[in-house]
Amino acid sequence: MAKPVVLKDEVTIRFAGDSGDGMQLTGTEFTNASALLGNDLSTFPDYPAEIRAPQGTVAGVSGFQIHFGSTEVDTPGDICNVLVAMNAAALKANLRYLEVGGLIIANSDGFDEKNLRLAKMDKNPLEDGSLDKYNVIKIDITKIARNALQDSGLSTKEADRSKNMFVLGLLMWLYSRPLESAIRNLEAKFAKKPEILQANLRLLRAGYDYGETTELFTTRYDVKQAPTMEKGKYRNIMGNQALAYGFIAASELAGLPLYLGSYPITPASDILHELSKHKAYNVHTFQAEDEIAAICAAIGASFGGALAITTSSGPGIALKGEAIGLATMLELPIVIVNIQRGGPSTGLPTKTEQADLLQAMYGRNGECPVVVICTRQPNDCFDVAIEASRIAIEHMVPVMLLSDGYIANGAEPWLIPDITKYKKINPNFLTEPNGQNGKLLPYKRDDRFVRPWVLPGTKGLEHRIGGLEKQHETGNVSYDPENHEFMVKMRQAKVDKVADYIPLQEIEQGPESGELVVVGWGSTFGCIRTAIRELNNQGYSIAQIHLRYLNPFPKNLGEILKKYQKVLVPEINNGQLVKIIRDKFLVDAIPFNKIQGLPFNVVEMKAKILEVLGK
Amino acid sequence: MAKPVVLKDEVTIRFAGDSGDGMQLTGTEFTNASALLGNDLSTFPDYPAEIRAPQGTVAGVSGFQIHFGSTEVDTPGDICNVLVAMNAAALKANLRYLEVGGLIIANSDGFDEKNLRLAKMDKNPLEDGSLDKYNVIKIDITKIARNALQDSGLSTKEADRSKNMFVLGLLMWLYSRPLESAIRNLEAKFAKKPEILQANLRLLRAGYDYGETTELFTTRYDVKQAPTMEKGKYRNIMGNQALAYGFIAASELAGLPLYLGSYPITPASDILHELSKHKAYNVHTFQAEDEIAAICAAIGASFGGALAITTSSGPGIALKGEAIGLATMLELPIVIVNIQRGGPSTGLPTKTEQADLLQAMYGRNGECPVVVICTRQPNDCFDVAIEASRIAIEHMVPVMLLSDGYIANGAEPWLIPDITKYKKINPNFLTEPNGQNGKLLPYKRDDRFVRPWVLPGTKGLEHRIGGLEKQHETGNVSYDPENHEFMVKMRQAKVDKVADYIPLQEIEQGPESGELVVVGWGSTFGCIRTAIRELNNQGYSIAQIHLRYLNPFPKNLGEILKKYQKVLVPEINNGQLVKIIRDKFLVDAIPFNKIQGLPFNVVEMKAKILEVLGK
Amino acid sequence: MSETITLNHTTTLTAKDFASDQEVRWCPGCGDYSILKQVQTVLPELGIPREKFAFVSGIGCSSRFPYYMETYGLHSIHGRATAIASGLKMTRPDLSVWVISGDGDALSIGANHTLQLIRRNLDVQLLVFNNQIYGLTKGQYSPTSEEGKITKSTPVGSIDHPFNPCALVLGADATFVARSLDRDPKHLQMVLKRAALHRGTSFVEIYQNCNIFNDGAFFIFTEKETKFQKGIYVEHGKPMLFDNGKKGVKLDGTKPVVVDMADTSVNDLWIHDEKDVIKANILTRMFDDPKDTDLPRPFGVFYVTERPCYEDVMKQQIQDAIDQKGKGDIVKLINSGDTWVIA
Amino acid sequence: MSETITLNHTTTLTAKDFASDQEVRWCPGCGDYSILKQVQTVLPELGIPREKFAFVSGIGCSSRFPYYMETYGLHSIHGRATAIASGLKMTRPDLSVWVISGDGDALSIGANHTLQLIRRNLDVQLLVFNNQIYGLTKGQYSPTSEEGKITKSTPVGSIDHPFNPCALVLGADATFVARSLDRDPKHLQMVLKRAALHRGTSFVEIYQNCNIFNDGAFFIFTEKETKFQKGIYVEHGKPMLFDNGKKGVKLDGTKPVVVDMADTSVNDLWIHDEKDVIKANILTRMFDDPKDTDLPRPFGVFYVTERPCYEDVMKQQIQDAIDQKGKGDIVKLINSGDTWVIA
Ligand SMILES: Cc1ncc(C[n+]2csc(CCOP(=O)(O)OP(=O)(O)O)c2C)c(N)n1
Ligand SMILES: Cc1ncc(C[n+]2csc(CCOP(=O)(O)OP(=O)(O)O)c2C)c(N)n1
Ligand code: SF4
Ligand code: SF4
Ligand SMILES: [Mg+2]
Ligand SMILES: [Mg+2]
Repeated sequence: MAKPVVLKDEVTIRFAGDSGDGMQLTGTEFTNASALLGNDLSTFPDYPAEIRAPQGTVAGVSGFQIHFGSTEVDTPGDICNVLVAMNAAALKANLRYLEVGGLIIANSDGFDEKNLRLAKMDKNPLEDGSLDKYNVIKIDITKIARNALQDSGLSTKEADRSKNMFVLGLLMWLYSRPLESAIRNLEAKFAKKPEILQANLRLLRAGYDYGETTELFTTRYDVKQAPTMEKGKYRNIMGNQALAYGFIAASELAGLPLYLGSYPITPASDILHELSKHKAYNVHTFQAEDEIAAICAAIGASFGGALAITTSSGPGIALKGEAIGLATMLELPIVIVNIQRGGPSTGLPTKTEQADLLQAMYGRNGECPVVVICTRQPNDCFDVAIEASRIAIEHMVPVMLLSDGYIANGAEPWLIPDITKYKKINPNFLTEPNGQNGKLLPYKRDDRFVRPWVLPGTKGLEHRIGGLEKQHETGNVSYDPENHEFMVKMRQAKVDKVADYIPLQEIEQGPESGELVVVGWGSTFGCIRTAIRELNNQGYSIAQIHLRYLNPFPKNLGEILKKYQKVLVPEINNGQLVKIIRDKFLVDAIPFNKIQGLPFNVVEMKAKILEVLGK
Repeated sequence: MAKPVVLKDEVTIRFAGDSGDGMQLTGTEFTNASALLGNDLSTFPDYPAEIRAPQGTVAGVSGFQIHFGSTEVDTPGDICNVLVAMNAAALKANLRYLEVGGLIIANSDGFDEKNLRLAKMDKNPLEDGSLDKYNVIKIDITKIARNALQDSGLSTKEADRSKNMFVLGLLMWLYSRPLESAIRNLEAKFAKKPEILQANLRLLRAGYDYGETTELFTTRYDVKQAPTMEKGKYRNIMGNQALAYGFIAASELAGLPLYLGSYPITPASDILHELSKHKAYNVHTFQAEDEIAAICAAIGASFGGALAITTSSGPGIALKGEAIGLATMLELPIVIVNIQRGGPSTGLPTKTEQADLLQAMYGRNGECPVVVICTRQPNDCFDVAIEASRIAIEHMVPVMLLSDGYIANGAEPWLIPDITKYKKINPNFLTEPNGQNGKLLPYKRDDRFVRPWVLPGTKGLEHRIGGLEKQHETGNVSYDPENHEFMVKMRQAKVDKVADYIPLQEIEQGPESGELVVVGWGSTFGCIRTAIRELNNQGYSIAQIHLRYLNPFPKNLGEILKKYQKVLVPEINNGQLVKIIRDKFLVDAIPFNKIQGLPFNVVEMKAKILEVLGK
Repeated sequence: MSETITLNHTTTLTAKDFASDQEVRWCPGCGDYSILKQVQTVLPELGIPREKFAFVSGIGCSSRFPYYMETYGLHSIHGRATAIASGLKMTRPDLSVWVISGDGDALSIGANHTLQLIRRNLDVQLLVFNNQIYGLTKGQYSPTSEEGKITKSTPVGSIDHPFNPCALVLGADATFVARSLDRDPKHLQMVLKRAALHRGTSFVEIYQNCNIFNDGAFFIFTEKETKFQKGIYVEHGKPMLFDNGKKGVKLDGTKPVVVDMADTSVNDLWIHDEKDVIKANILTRMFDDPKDTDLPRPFGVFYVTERPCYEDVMKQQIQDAIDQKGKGDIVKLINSGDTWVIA
Repeated sequence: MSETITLNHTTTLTAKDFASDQEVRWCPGCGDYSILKQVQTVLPELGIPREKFAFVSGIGCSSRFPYYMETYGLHSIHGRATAIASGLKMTRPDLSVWVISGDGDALSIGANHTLQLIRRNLDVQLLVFNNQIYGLTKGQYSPTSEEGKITKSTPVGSIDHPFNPCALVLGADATFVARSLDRDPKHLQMVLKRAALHRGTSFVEIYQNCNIFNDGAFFIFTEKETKFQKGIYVEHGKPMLFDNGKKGVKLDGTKPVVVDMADTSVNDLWIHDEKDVIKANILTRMFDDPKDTDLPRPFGVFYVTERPCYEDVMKQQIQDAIDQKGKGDIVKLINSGDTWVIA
């Protein structure tokens, strides 16, 4: 007798366990299955700071949250409906994210004395009544797994390692997800280890069947396809992966080899990892000795005619400042990607933050403007990488692309774009002299103030460029005072001119004028969007603007802002965009800041908006 | 029969010649003599960009300008009254600085065919009438020098090298300066080379006598002691030298050894050179392998209990960003000195600029506030170095001290201060546990939010600090979200709190409210002051504010600014302080920018002010 | 192990006294644990008060080391520990300064500072935990990884020819060069003591197993089965014997060759001379892939020489200045040069 | 001079064709002029089209070099030329890439990139103009300045033990190591040609006189009176003779000793073998202050070996990937993994 199935609009589940418990894989496979069902969704992994913190401790807990729905889903969810806790530490670290009345699925073996001690808990919360306001289901998953695999020939250790598949199977059952995609992926993953594969599959099914057969569960749930999603072919994508794909696409659109100079750093390394897999796309990845060498090698590659990029995070970007100045002076294309993390200094390397905007704008000596753009979510990264590359190449300018740890590691369904619809990127190559009497003028500008890109190897166009101030047009070293002023203004004008080649700012939602506009950038997008949507559904009339272009701003931004009485600028920092807006437009923009290494949640966003509205 | 002497209020002389012509020495000795007479004065050397550009070319011209007066002198002068031109290139490069009707003293031998060719001049300006609007005196100084030294045993080359002394002697006569100080200094300089000394002295006198005896000069001039100058004992001082002295004084006031970690770079190297001479003051100077090592070594020295400083210019400061972040996180005292030069990138290394303010404010990853202060003129540097050290040590915070090439190389009379009147600097040393049960709390803050300085070697207070986010009070690594927000705000609050320990902003001159206030910082001081004084003398009523403290601002700054209808912010950059003021105070401050590697001059400053006033 | 060691037992500290209250957070099984233990074991024997120790590190798994030491410590930024330690030692020569670094920290981003420290010869112990991988960033190849290494950033194998760390620092005129292993506690203790007693920069390369991202990289040198065939433990003045005395190394001109002791006299063997820089060079170049060579990989102290320490000369220059000119007097300084009075 | 040189005269370029229209702005008498001239003389002999040359430099007097070459050029930032050249060469292996650097640029701020380039062995010529001083910043000591050097930043003498550049790069497994002098045009040309023909990073240290801030630093090796007594010009396969054949160097074990040829047979001399890394090491360590030693300072090509060039392997990996998987197709890539359709 099949158990009844209840339909839900949206659900948030948090899988939490020890680093070794495989919660990331569990979450990912649950995500895949949900995506294939056509749910809209958003996920967020919450890694521990240590590689392998001592087992069983709070520091060693690894979490993965998925928010999926048949409605629009913009964030991984503030609060979860279900918490899977593989041990005491996982419960301790994550209980605060669970709604009252929420479901806890606990591996009771993970609450033995040793685990309680490691989690620094005096009493067993599964026993002492402290979880009374939740719906707790205890299962000795370890025991089940060992029993199920008794005759598999695997050691206890190996058996224990597969127990996450039991959890996955159980949750798949509970939310009516088919197992096919998980099975397929496990088969691929363990192709070379048939016993492990069999053990995993066995536990996956065991979990599924467990839901069906035990009395513990009386209802199942289902979440249907999201009708709000655009039609087309989808796949899941993580932020850093999408950036990597975007750069490969950009190099193809520009007809240039791709060159990445990088040095590993959390949370940017995955771009290097991803790109290094795709050599067949004429991708050159270079793990340099440090961040300075990484960007310098990229500058060399750019001089040679490649689409050159460099990827890092805050501390590494700080090291690149001098070289970014050189690229600015050389007027060569380069994209500098900063996957922001908690700062200052080493800060909170595994946490997210948006505190490198002012560094992106001003973190160099001298008047050194670069273009700054940002991405708002994982499925936005592909396009932003292409856009950054386009601007760099077509405007001969360094472009700083800002993402953050939240976007980098988050995953979302991505409507796979039709590459043939993308505009080609046109490098400003010069192969013939552009001056009088067959002279080359490497710094002669076109009407966008852009100089030509003259590649070494081009016969007859031999020339020298460098970091000293250059004479207008000839590019020769010049100490002439007026020329210096002219060139400083020219480099600024060239960046400003990019505003003519980017879309005007659109209002995401809400009225075109009114009491309040909320202006965000980067990864706060989903949260702000959800908060405003919910409030406007309640009858408020709040506008949302979300910036992609931070330098230059879209030409109409100032105009738009002046149409609202109040401007609220939420940021995961201590107030940075708000400074630029106040300076530029002299509007009394109000900062709203959270600096906890965590994204905003919808509840606090709504609360702040209401506070600003005086409600 | 002595020639008549005419009194002048102020005079500006520009000495110009080939790099090898010794114009810097000439200028310096003229300056010394004028200073000894009690003139107020200001000087500015104008070095060529190359070490030794080809002799005779415009690129190789070296200039030295002195403005001296019996009135207040705040700038080296826009326009000179006398131009000494040792060759054609020197004339060509400097004629634009000479007033119409001004005096040219030209070494006619420097205008021979070869020199004209090297200077790329078709005709000899001394002969072709093109200098008719000036008062030109031609002297074959080379010939005079050779003749005078015929029997000296010196080679022609050596003789030629002394010819600047003839010029010095002549100008000393012309402006009625005594020769004693020059003689004394020459004697010291050439103590080990008696023949060279004799040659120099002979030519010095020859020049002096030449003025007296030839018919070329009919009048002499004199400039009397400046009564506006405060009473006391004076000496001349250059900006970088004064900074070096200031740091030595600070280390004495704090009772700490001084440690400088530095890497040579124009125009900052002279601080390293100066400090390395004063080892007897317990000064440790370390020429590191690069700027990163320089600041890191300074951080190590600070950890060990020294007054630690690091000195550089823009590109080097860019490299220090990551380490400044570390110092911010460690909350250790350090002073970072930036002698700004023309940027971006290598830019115009020998020229001046104020374009690193935003880098000072924001050039690091994460929320990373440091204190920023600046010096306005050479004789201000001593106090600013002490003030920077005091804030760093007493507030356990990195302090960025901004100077620039103009101040660094400029010289001025300096009223030698009475060191006993300076407040002691009090390091916040801790030698006993400050927590309960004998526990050390290295990040426990006092009411200024300042943590204690616990030196290695202190028994029982062993502890670890680092660049990861730290727990309040204990300083242990903490990934706790609320703690991170708390600590970010705390570090900001600590910097903001410095505002309680600095003077309120004063109005330099002009009314306390009104139509216009001109807000400057750094080396524009003298020029703005002169311009406003002259305008106010003409009946205008303009106010001047000049900032020393750029972060935090003095507490009353916002209040002051609101009392004027207009705020004008002149800067030798493309608009930086103006951005901060607009952001902070939402006043529509007007930028006024010059980006030519040169200071403002009084004429253009007055013109801009009048324009803003609508006159 | 070496007769030159003379220890100064003036304190009664024990290894435990050097353990801080912080939970050690390396992966279970990581080689760093053993190194920590050996350092904690050796320090009490040095006769230096605990508060006089300062441990400075960069960033990496290895660089978390200072947190676990009940001494003064500074966990700094990636690659810069050597520079920070330099400044500390210059102003505080009274401290016993130890730098803890990884192969990435010391030889990639920090290689310049490492080599400059070494040529300047400050009296600092520089311990490089070489696991031939970037541990903390989860497994990219490092400048000591073998060519063709498959890692996250090199899915078809790394291209770079690796540094030979001991040869590299010898090229920078190191005054103390040694190699040891996490899994040989006694040997490591001996080397650490020698390093501590050496005046000057003591460079100690420590093979360290990263069981998560590069497990077994050195097993050939650390595990019983192969350890004594593939490694040779050199001691000053002793013949170069290995494989339990069954084999030896002799020098054929400048070329080391393995000989069977069955038909060789010990007298013909290469006698290790830790004062001979050229021989030390030959030693450090016994570095081929152990699978491709019968020459064993050497462990022990390869080279020691005396050279003035930077901080001593710096201090001397300051003292000389004071002796010559008297202790600096700021009033005199600012009143120097030409002065005039306006009354 | 060396028989291994085979030049390819396919172009008819002359030295003049390599001179740009920019005024040369070094101090009159600077050693850089000669180096510029020798490079301009050698390039036409390489048979490479002019547009295929790229000169990359850092910052320093020496680093202005590219401006004077009628080739592609990049005058970059201090210490980073080697890193920039690496990226250029990786993507443009068709270019002949030359790095021009100074002792400060290459061995102080840029030392890390220098050594990493060398171990990676990109096919780049790295010319280090060693004047043992910071020229452009007007005379501070450099990492190659002798100990006790009095300069603007060290008024009572520098403390640092200097790098021995050739020994340093050998420690980083350089594949080509040579030394020459500004004042010996023929020798310099020979060395430059050898460097150009070597596949891999060619490290060439060039003693260069800075007549303004460090005049005469190398006169003992460049001026007739002492040149042949204090220097030895080594050639592969030739005995180590100097002082016009009056003296020689032989190896006593691993120790070089000077012998009088009056009572020594040429057959007993050390025969220079540029393929022997240990002997190269001994050569580079003949580096004592010429006043304190009778061992001459060697000039010439010390060491040459073959090792794959980084850019070749990089290219090969890309080609292999294409061969195995076909040329990348972005449509396939973004459509990979699990996909689903919403209709
Ligand atoms: C400026 C900067 N760049 C990069 C990083 C990221 N990072 C941290 S540790 C590390 C390398 C670790 O390798 P290693 O030094 O060998 O230490 P291990 O973890 O293996 O002990 C890197 C690249 C960083 N923290 N800072
Ligand atoms: C980041 C940075 N730091 C410092 C400088 C200043 N600087 C320019 S060249 C130079 C050293 C020059 O010495 P070297 O490399 O030996 O070249 P040389 O002038 O002697 O040829 C220095 C320190 C700079 N331009 N950039
Ligand atoms: S990742 Fe490797 S080096 Fe780092 S703690 Fe784990 S086992 Fe040790
Ligand atoms: S300062 Fe020295 S190295 Fe520089 S150009 Fe002049 S002589 Fe040459
Ligand atoms: Mg490592
Ligand atoms: Mg030099």
